[in-house]
Amino acid sequence: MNHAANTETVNATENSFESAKDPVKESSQEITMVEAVNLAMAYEMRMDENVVILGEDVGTNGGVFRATDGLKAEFGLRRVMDTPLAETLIAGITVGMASQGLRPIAEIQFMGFIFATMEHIICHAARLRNRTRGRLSCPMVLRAPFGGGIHAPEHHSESTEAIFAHTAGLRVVVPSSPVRAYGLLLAAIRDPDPVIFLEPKRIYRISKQTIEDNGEALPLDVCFTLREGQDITLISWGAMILETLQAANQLTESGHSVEVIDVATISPLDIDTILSSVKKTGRCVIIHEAAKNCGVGAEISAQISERALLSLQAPIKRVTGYDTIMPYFRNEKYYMPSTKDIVKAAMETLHYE
Amino acid sequence: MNHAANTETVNATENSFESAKDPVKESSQEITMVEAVNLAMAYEMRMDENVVILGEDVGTNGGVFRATDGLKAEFGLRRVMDTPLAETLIAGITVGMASQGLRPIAEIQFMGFIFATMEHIICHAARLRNRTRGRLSCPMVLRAPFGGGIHAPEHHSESTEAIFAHTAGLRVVVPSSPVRAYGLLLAAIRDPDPVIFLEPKRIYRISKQTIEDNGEALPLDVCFTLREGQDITLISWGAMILETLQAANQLTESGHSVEVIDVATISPLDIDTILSSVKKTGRCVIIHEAAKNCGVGAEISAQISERALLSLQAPIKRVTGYDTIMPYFRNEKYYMPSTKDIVKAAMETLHYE
Amino acid sequence: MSNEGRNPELRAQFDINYYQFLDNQGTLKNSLPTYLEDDKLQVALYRQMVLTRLLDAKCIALQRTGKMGTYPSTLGQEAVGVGIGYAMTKQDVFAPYYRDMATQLIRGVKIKDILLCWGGDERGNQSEQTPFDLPCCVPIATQVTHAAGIASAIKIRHEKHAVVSTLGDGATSRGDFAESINLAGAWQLPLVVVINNNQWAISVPREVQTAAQTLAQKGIAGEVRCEQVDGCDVLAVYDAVKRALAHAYEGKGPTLIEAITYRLCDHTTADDATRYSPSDGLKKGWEKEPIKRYRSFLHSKKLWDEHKETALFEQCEQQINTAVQEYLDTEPQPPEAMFDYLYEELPRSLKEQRQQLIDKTREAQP
Amino acid sequence: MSNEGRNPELRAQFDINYYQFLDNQGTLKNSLPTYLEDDKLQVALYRQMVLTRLLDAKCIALQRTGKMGTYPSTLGQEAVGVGIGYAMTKQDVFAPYYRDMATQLIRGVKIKDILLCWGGDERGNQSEQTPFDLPCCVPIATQVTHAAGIASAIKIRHEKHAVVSTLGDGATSRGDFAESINLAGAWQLPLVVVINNNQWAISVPREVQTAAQTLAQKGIAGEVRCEQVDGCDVLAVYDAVKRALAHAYEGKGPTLIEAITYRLCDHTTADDATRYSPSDGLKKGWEKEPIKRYRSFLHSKKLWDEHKETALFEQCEQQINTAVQEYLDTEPQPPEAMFDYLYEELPRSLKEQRQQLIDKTREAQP
Ligand SMILES: Cc1ncc(C[n+]2csc(CCOP(=O)(O)OP(=O)(O)O)c2C)c(N)n1
Ligand SMILES: Cc1ncc(C[n+]2csc(CCOP(=O)(O)OP(=O)(O)O)c2C)c(N)n1
Ligand SMILES: [Mg+2]
Ligand SMILES: [Mg+2]
Repeated sequence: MNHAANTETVNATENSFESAKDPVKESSQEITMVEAVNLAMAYEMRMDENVVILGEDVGTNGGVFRATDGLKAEFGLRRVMDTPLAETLIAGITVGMASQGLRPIAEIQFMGFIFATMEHIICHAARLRNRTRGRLSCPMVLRAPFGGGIHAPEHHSESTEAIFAHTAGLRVVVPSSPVRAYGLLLAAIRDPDPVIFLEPKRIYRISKQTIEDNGEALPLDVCFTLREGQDITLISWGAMILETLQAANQLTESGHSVEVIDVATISPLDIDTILSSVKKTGRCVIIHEAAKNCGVGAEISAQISERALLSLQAPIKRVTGYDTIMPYFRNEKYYMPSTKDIVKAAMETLHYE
Repeated sequence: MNHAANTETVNATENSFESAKDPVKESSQEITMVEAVNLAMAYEMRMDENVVILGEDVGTNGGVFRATDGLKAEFGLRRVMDTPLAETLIAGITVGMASQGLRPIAEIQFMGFIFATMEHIICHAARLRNRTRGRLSCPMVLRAPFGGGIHAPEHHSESTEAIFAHTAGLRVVVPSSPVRAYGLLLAAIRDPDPVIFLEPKRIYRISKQTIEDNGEALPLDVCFTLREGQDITLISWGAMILETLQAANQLTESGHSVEVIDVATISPLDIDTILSSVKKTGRCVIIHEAAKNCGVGAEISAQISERALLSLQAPIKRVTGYDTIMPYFRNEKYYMPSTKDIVKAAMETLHYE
Repeated sequence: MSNEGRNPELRAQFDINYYQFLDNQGTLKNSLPTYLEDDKLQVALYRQMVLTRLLDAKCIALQRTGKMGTYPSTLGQEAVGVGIGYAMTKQDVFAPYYRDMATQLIRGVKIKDILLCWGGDERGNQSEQTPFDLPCCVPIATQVTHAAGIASAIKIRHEKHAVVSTLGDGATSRGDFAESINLAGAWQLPLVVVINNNQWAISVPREVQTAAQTLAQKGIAGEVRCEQVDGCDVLAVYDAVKRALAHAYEGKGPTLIEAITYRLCDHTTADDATRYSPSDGLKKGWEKEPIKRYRSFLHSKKLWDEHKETALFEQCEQQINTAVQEYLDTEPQPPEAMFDYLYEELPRSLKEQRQQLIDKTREAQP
Repeated sequence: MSNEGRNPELRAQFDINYYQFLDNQGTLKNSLPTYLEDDKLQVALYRQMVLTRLLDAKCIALQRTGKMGTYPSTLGQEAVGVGIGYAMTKQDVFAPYYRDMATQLIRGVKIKDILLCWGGDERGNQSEQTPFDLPCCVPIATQVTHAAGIASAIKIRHEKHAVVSTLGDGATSRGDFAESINLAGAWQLPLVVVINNNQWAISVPREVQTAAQTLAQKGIAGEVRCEQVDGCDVLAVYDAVKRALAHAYEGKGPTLIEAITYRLCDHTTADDATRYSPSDGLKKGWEKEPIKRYRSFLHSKKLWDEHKETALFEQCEQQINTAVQEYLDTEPQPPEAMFDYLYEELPRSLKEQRQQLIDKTREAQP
């Protein structure tokens, strides 16, 4: 048998673990969300030699969305690893690495291929600390681009954040802008517990923001209030923040004062921020792309009505994907909630008496 | 190479596919829930030669809970198949079998081991009909014992029905008594679409009911109103129906008129039955063993407050498992919702003004 | 510390063999079995490979001009798909992956349907011509497990046909594949699994994917008959699959075939292989490609000439253009079609959502 | 239709070897390498096997009397666990499955902790003595993937130790195992995987699990060095793991070892093997069991006698009884402990639930 085998992947010593470069001080730059993801990983890899990256096509190819572009060249084969094509494996070795104090960032190429990771994520990543009463822990990040609207083939458009949100021991984090992608991903990497970091790929390149590459993380476990208002609260996350803000603009134009909350950390949920907003406005629409039934919107809605029933001046509405399978792309637009849908739901809520 | 290999599993011809016996007419009998599960499968295997069973230890051993006891002896190796130890495989071959018109019933030994099936269930079982515009379909049942409270080792106590409920294209069905286990399982086997059939193992043998083995199915997609009442609606499913009914008794004793709904089909949800009950009572407690965050209780709560906000005389309460990992068995009792918890929540709801 | 002086007992031994008839130049290296000395068959295989290649080029063009979605080219791998397609009978069942348009065409799937599928329309999978075949499968390697299930169904029903499933080299790393191979051996399933080893899984080269010298040897894990074949030699592929199917029909169990090819294209139209693939690999790949060598072979046998070639090209172009027009003329499904095949009968709770969608789209149209 | 006349090229060849020193009677079949001619080691291995067996019996007794939960016995398989435990260094990392109490004891896990674990208390996994080892793993075969990850971490950090992981025969059917073996080969990981082939996966016999003649050959799929060893011969197991570890330390990559044993017990205390297991298998199993033959060997070498045996038994009983008492005296964790290791810091949203639980249990206590 040939035991020499392929050793390309982790054997090389050039650009190896020890030779991490000094942080390059880059000043502020206008970048897209996917570039922000890249920047955050590069920053933290320079700062912490325990940070490593693994996944399918993350090496020379730089990831199918280029999120890891240039990282193999800078950090070498030992820290940026193309794995064999096996998602269960990726999740499982990530857990193993994290158990020994590395801070691995695994990429699942599309969220539609994340299901094979679930046993390792639910049974192990989420439980290692608890199972060992704190002796071991699992400081890993599982990144995956998610969501529809990019005319992709089947299985490339899933939004199943609710499945992970239902699992205790995990964090589920979704950025909605380049700035939040940078800050939240840094926080996720540094977080001592496992984080499922879902990147809304529809807005990967839709706009740019100025980012100071200074390694400043944003807080996890809190919602971001993107806009303050008095009449109604719109709650969303990820790519749908785009349509939600558009809807807020239209509503403002027609004279309503709109508060917009980006949930950001889907689980554990910062219900306090949501509650104080809804207690103020008394009206609320929750917007997400995922299917409605047992989606995260249901939890938010349930908590609001449990805890602020008397403040509600109208029933909470959810504007979501249908409880169907995302259609092949020719009809996918019919599945996605639109700005119009949000405006309509908000108007009904505003006019409810 | 040795290609003779093991052929025990599906090669034998004695008791083979063709030699299915005539239905044995058995009259009514007092049986447990796990016996009812067995009876339903045996009935349908006699009636429909397309029904086959597969899983780990389902053959000679009759399943670790004896749900398939005697079936290999009666129907032979070709129809009662011990698979290799691989849940992904079990789910995937079940999909393949179903695509060709068999009606396979796969057993996952414990729900804690169901995660490896999820890619096949979510990406294929739930989508085969949709993907082929009805050319192929997936009439399969995935059975799994679920829930805690039996002093089992780690991973033997999961309740993650919400994950499946979030997936369009599936049915998620949970019986709560021998009679409903018999009738609902028959319906699940006959259903032309995939059914996740979750069996609350804590009540597998807790009580007996008289069952007429007449092949009469109960309807899917509807809730069962177990008790009618005017003051409050208790909504639950599976093993927690036990505590829910106990709570209902106590509440009745203290003079309240209690309606109890067994959801039974968790998805798609029969919201109509729930709504008309809550519109009548104006008060409602939802009880489930699974973690609260993004559990099925959230969806029920959200839908009630969306559709019957003005009927609510008190906030909906959820009595659920905590958002933690089910503790190892020494402390599992602290995790499980108790009759007392339900009574307390109901009393608070009843006295809310 | 070695095993020196331990004197072990030999418990098992395994060989991996490689099969080829035609070399890169189209010269016969090994004489053909008589059943392959069939002029009609030999020409048919050629015609089908050419049709595949021309359709492939058209698909890429459609994608580039915004008339189709992401598409995975079969360039350089036509011999695998065509060899499999011709070796199978109508009764056999095919469980493809996404790079299997060549075989699907032979199975009877219409060109229009293939275009619909990559054009983002589920109706492309509705093909009545292939009532039992699976549609093309995107989640890597899962189709092999379905194929094992279908083969089990055949065995349970005492039927005599077999199942063929395909996958890529990268896909052999997935547990689904290993679990299915193990089951196929354990249950002696009538299953033929063909690996299209095109040397790449998107950007990951075959050598990074696994240390195994051959992918065929992955069959040993499940005691499954396994062999390598030149995947650019359509006769060798056809013969290997025929032999494997005969084996399966006789109840002797499964076969794993590694067909060695080279991906002469980007992974899909969404990929740019120049980012990761050194061009000398591509050059060597072109030297082995299946159509040129096979044309030489047919020329040498006087079964083909320039004239026939021109006629064939014209005929294919016409067939393809007609189908493309049909495809472009196909109206999209109504929006509510997303509800109509979710369940045999739409559950009550979803009727409201369906109606909302209809109302909403009707509103939008003035 | 056969491959007759096809004249294939041989591309690869593989052997599976079987290693054994002691036969069923404890007679040396092959001479020992010098490093194994170590009286102290030889006796230590025996003592540890006996301790394991006595503790195992005690665990079953505790379960039967309602003082512990479901427990998976190691009866008949002590040589595997003890051989592995002694072959490993402190720096190596162990990723066990659930039937690995024997190795865990040698690694430093306290008897009390093992009892706590099977007694339904997470603190059994807290063992400071094994800071990097994984706790026992219930979801079949997943530990092998974690082990591959740990081995990757070692390699990434240029460290020199290795990882040992174990699994059962049934577990070799799971994709996790195959995927990990493939990675181990591809990345040349310092990983030793030991299959405890005890012939049963609950009620499913080894032959129904796979058609593979040997389980060792599953390593070929990933080009991983692989061999069989008599798992009832503690010296052979020890030697095989030692050789594999040396191979790993030298950077030469992974090894898969199939240790052949027989499960002389029910699957767990929740199982009844008489339902499915013919008793002649058990009888043959007892003929091979590891302790008796090894005692004969030590007797023949004058390293052991009745006297020592009695003393050892007494010593073990005492050690075990002390630990059992400690276990029984351990107060349960407070209810709210279920919140205390979920995250490094409890998220705000969970503090309320934690407090509710505290209030509720306080209420319940008058
Ligand atoms: C489960 C899963 N993971 C990832 C992907 C994304 N993906 C699509 S094709 C591909 C590479 C497949 O390579 P190979 O198996 O060699 O087949 P090829 O495309 O080369 O024919 C990947 C990673 C997928 N479709 N499914
Ligand atoms: C993923 C998963 N599926 C099923 C089970 C239930 N189960 C526990 S042990 C076992 C059999 C394991 O057999 P084997 O791998 O041979 O190990 P052994 O117990 O014989 O040592 C099964 C099916 C499990 N623990 N995990
Ligand atoms: Mg490939
Ligand atoms: Mg075993």
